[in-house]
Amino acid sequence: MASHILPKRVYYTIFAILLFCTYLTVQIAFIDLGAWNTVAALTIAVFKAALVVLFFMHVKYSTKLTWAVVLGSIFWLGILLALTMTDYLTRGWRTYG
Amino acid sequence: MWSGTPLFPEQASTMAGRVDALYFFLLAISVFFSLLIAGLIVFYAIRYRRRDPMSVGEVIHEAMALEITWTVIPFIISMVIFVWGASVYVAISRPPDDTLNIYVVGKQWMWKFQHLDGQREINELHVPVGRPVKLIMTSEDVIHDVFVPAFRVKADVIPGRYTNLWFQPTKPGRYRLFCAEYCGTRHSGMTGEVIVMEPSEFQAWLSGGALEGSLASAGAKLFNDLACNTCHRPDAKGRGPVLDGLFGNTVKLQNGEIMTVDEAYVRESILNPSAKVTAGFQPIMPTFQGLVTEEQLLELIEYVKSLKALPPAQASQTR
Amino acid sequence: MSDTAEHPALAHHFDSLAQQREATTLGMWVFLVTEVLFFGGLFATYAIYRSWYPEAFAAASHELDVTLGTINTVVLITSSLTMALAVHAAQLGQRKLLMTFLIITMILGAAFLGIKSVEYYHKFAEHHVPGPGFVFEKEHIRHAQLFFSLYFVMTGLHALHMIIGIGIMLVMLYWAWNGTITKEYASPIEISGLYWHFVDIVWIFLFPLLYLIGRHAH
Amino acid sequence: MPPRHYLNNGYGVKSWLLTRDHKRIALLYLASVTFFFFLGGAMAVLIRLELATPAGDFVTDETYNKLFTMHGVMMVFFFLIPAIPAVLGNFLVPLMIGAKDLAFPKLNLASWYIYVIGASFTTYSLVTGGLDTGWTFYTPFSTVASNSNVISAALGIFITGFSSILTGLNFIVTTHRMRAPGMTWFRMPLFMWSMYATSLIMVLGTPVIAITIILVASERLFHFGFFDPTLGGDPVLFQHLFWFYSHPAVYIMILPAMGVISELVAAFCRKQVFGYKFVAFASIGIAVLGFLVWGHHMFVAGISVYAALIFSILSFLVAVPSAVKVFNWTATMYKGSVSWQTPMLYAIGFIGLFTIGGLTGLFLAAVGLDVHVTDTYFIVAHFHYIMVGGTIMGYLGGLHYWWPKISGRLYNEYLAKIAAAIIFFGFNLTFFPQFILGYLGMPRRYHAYPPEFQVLNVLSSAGASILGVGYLLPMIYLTYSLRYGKIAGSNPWNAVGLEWNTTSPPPTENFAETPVVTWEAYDYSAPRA
Ligand code: HEA
Ligand code: HEA
Ligand code: HEC
Ligand code: CUA
Ligand SMILES: [Cu+2]
Repeated sequence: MASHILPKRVYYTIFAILLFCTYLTVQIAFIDLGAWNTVAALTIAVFKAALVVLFFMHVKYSTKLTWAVVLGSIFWLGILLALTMTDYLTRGWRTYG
Repeated sequence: MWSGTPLFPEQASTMAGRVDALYFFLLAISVFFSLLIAGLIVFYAIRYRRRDPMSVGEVIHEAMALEITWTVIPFIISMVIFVWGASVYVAISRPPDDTLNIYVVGKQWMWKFQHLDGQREINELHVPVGRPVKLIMTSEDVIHDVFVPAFRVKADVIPGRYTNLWFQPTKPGRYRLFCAEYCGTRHSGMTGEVIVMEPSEFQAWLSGGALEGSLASAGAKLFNDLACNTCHRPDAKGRGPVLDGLFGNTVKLQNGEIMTVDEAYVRESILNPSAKVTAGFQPIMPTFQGLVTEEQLLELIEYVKSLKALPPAQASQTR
Repeated sequence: MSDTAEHPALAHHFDSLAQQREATTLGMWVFLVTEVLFFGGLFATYAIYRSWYPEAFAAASHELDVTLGTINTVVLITSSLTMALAVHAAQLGQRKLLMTFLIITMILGAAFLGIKSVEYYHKFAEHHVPGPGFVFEKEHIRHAQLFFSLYFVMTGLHALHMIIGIGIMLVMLYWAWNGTITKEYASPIEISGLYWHFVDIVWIFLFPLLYLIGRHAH
Repeated sequence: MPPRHYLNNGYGVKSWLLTRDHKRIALLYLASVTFFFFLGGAMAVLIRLELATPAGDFVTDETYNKLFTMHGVMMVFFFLIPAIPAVLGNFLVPLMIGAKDLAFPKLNLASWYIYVIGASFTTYSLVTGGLDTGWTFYTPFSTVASNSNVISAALGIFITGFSSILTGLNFIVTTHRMRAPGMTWFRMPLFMWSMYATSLIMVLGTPVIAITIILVASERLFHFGFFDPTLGGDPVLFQHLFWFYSHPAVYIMILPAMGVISELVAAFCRKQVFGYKFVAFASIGIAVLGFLVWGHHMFVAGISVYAALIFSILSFLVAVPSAVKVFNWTATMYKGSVSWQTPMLYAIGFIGLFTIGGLTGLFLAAVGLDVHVTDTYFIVAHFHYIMVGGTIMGYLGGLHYWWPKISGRLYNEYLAKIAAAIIFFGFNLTFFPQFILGYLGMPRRYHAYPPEFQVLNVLSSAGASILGVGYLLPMIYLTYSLRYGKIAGSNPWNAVGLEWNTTSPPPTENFAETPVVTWEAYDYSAPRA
């Protein structure tokens, strides 16, 4: 399997989007959106990370196995965060029953 | 009284029977499956033992029905165990409303118990029979764990916060108390006894040694000594909020959150006042971290609690 | 078996360069999975304490310098671009260009570390390093320490990864220079690129999570 | 013996210490894990000596705490986790799929060196004062209270973790990329599936323990706050992070043994494993579900009631694939041609003891019951039944089965059977009484205990000495066979599997030419020479 060679244009476009997103993150942080500030910051970060993974790291053009590895790592990170949080978020709850 | 070699622990609380019933259920399941597997293995090993050194086994293709059966049956059995175990656990974690509360402070390597009436005990805990008892516990250093095998209950005692443990003794007697969470050199020496008494004896015991007065009155004295009363005055003229009637109610915080005032909240307010600032007040209260011990904290909390019942007029007298 | 069977870079236990390339690429990806979970432990810790002490985290975050943080983000993203271009050059067998881009990437990486050390220096000077000497003028002094503990460990480990990355770049530069890297054998550059981009991604998350908490409040 | 094989391909220290041959690296690991097994075992002997009497009279409490800590640390991190993967796995993975070597031979050698460096660090801390935190390193004890060598010991574990990660990475890539032509996923031996599942856990879990150790070390060293309650930190968070790795790690310890058992049952019943695909998927299922249950170690540790219930139900789910495996092994014996040679005795021992250990796991997963038995000897008995009764049986079974392949020689079958019987008996005598002790309420990590527990403890100590003798025997006759054993020939058991299609011991490049696989796994219907 020969590697997939992208035209340079793609890299420059992605770079421009990443810079714009950085600008956006900083701007949004100074507007009061309440809890949504965090959501917005994380959404943009996820978007940026996805661009890097897909284009700079060529995952968009890679084998299924590479996709599986990438998604697997996100899934396991999710397990770690989600199950830990089930404890912390419910500690304050009353026990009924 | 501890003689011979017991094979089964004494049952001395309302929870013991429930835990044991689940235990015997699981024991039955385990014996069944262990005998089944061991029996089959031994039987096959003998019945089909290799007689001719070149013989091979018979080809048997996998049977879907069989696979599904032995997936689903263990699954169902385990769900039954889960539900049963969960119901026992919920009962263990949810104390009834009318408990006799006792404070516990663990430290390397001893247990300190404080009754509301002021009795303090070390490594011994006296409780009346037939009454639900709730231990409100914290630690001065590392994690410990209160374990009374005869009651089938156990809970970690964690520095920096309060955890609860409740039980209702059913039989007078002396029961072993262990520290069940490894806590350093003398972990195995951090043991004691729970002494369950008839209620009348317990009352007698309680009044026997009460020299220092109740926890709440000790707290009242501290409240003066630490000059809390300069800011928290019952007449709402101090710089801090009125604490009377506070416990058990909700307060509104500066950031809009609504909190229920419980032991943990009061503790936090004293140790780290700026973390949860009451709406309408300046965060001027100094921290008392390092100035009060865990035991003194408990006294202060008990004092704040006691302010609940008193109408304002009387409250000013007690100060 | 392919025509590359006698290539000098082919290890004895592989049949072809293609097999070798796929193996090393997969190896790098699996390694990156371990990195995700490594930083994942930190992010979990961060998530818990931030949800417990939002105000303290906001107050402590205000002590960080957004301008420097933003500049650093841009520096790092640019280095990711030059890294991607380096890989591109390697794939086309453009040796000079490859070396140029590797050098630019390293310079940008070093610039990032330089700015980071300036920030660290400020924190030392202001006694914002957790421990007995910790000073924090506003409220929440205890919980602010949790924030700064996380700040130093997260950015510190990230910086460590950058340093390792620059080390890898040096090796790559040497290999590009002595002709080990060819059009057929570009995979060392490719997998170094994967590593470098990963480090960039970590920063993409660290930047808003550490520098931009509750900025609107002041 | 074949004229040319991996053992006579170069002599001298250098040919071993710089080798990239997976088979030689496997032997390097064999030597090192055996060393740590006996070191850990020696500490177990001292523990059992102390517990023979209720009073703490044999060693001081401080020493006792160091003994069980180092016993746990060595047995878990330096013996059981590397044992099967790094010894048998390293030796067999390339052989079983028809490859010349692992995908990254240099990395493989590096991971042995990393292991040795890590283990030396921890051993160093043992010699210079010891470690007394328990193998679980709970905070805040480990960060503020203990004054033993926490940092150097933890650093050793941190380093060894990388060895584990690299081994896992190597196996994953090898399984994906190095299979011989025709060796499809479902033609792989089940041992390969279990190695693959184990590697997944190594790669996904180990980094979290690594970062946790860094947090503990920086809290201890620099007073950075992470778990410290006086800064508002949560000591329980440490337990979450620790068990996120350490629960899956128990499956790192059992899955490889399960893989060995599948091989043994097939080879000594001369029959395909019943329900091949179910057993294969059960391995993956255990690896994945194993990541969802860590909270069951924390039922009384102050986690929320709801979290406890969730972790409890998930723990029951992970038991189901284990049950599937046990039933399939049993069914394999049905109408097999069952041989009673030593490896099969170990396999039978494994199935029985693993079942008991696993079923007692259900007691612990039942939250309401765990409250009573957690942190008592019931737990100690549970995990020794699985780890000693299960994994070590599997390990010894595998070692005997592949010994002729590894060494080219046969061991003394008669002695081997006696040793297996002694181990089985000694084991049960050691650990069965501990279940009773646990339910009675004897807490673990106790240096002295109330007198009413003595009789059961004496039984346990007696069992341990029998067990110790049982473990020394294989050491002796296996070593003896290296020189004096009968020549084995390439396939002494008449088993199938690619590893038996090459000479014993195999040549350095494993196969004279790359095999092409056209048959299913465990195909005994058409025996090949
Ligand atoms: C190799 C090691 C290993 C393995 C495989 C397991 C397997 C299991 N373990 Fe164990 N465990 C440990 C090693 C291991 N454990 C260790 C070391 C500790 C203590 C750590 C410490 O604190 O120091 C521990 C502690 C531990 C606890 C915490 C106890 C406590 O501290 O309070 C719990 C709680 O749920 C638990 C549960 C289980 C379960 C449900 C399984 C399951 O995977 C078992 C599945 C197997 C079977 C169920 C048997 C086969 C099935 C049948 C024969 C069919 C019948 C089945 C059904 C009806 C379902 N284990
Ligand atoms: C793979 C893991 C593994 C293995 C194989 C073993 C093997 C054994 N273990 Fe261990 N054990 C653990 C893992 C393991 N253990 C863990 C994780 C803990 C928890 C630690 C903690 O709480 O932090 C523990 C704790 C533990 C305790 C509880 C201590 C306590 O809580 O106070 C006990 C007590 O009986 C015990 C006993 C034994 C015995 C008798 C063996 C026997 O099987 C050992 C048999 C081997 C030998 C006997 C060696 C043979 C060698 C010789 C005979 C030479 C002798 C040489 C000299 C004496 C110089 N172990
Ligand atoms: C300098 C004045 C001052 C002193 C001294 C002081 N407090 Fe306070 N306290 C306050 C103020 C102001 C608040 C409300 C703002 C806040 O929550 O921080 C408060 C809040 C509280 C609360 C929470 C009440 C609520 O409605 O949420 C408790 C409980 C409390 N204090 C107890 C104490 C105790 C016990 C002491 C002595 C050990 C003490 N305080 C000493 C000023 C003080
Ligand atoms: Cu206190 Cu153990
Ligand atoms: Cu577990």
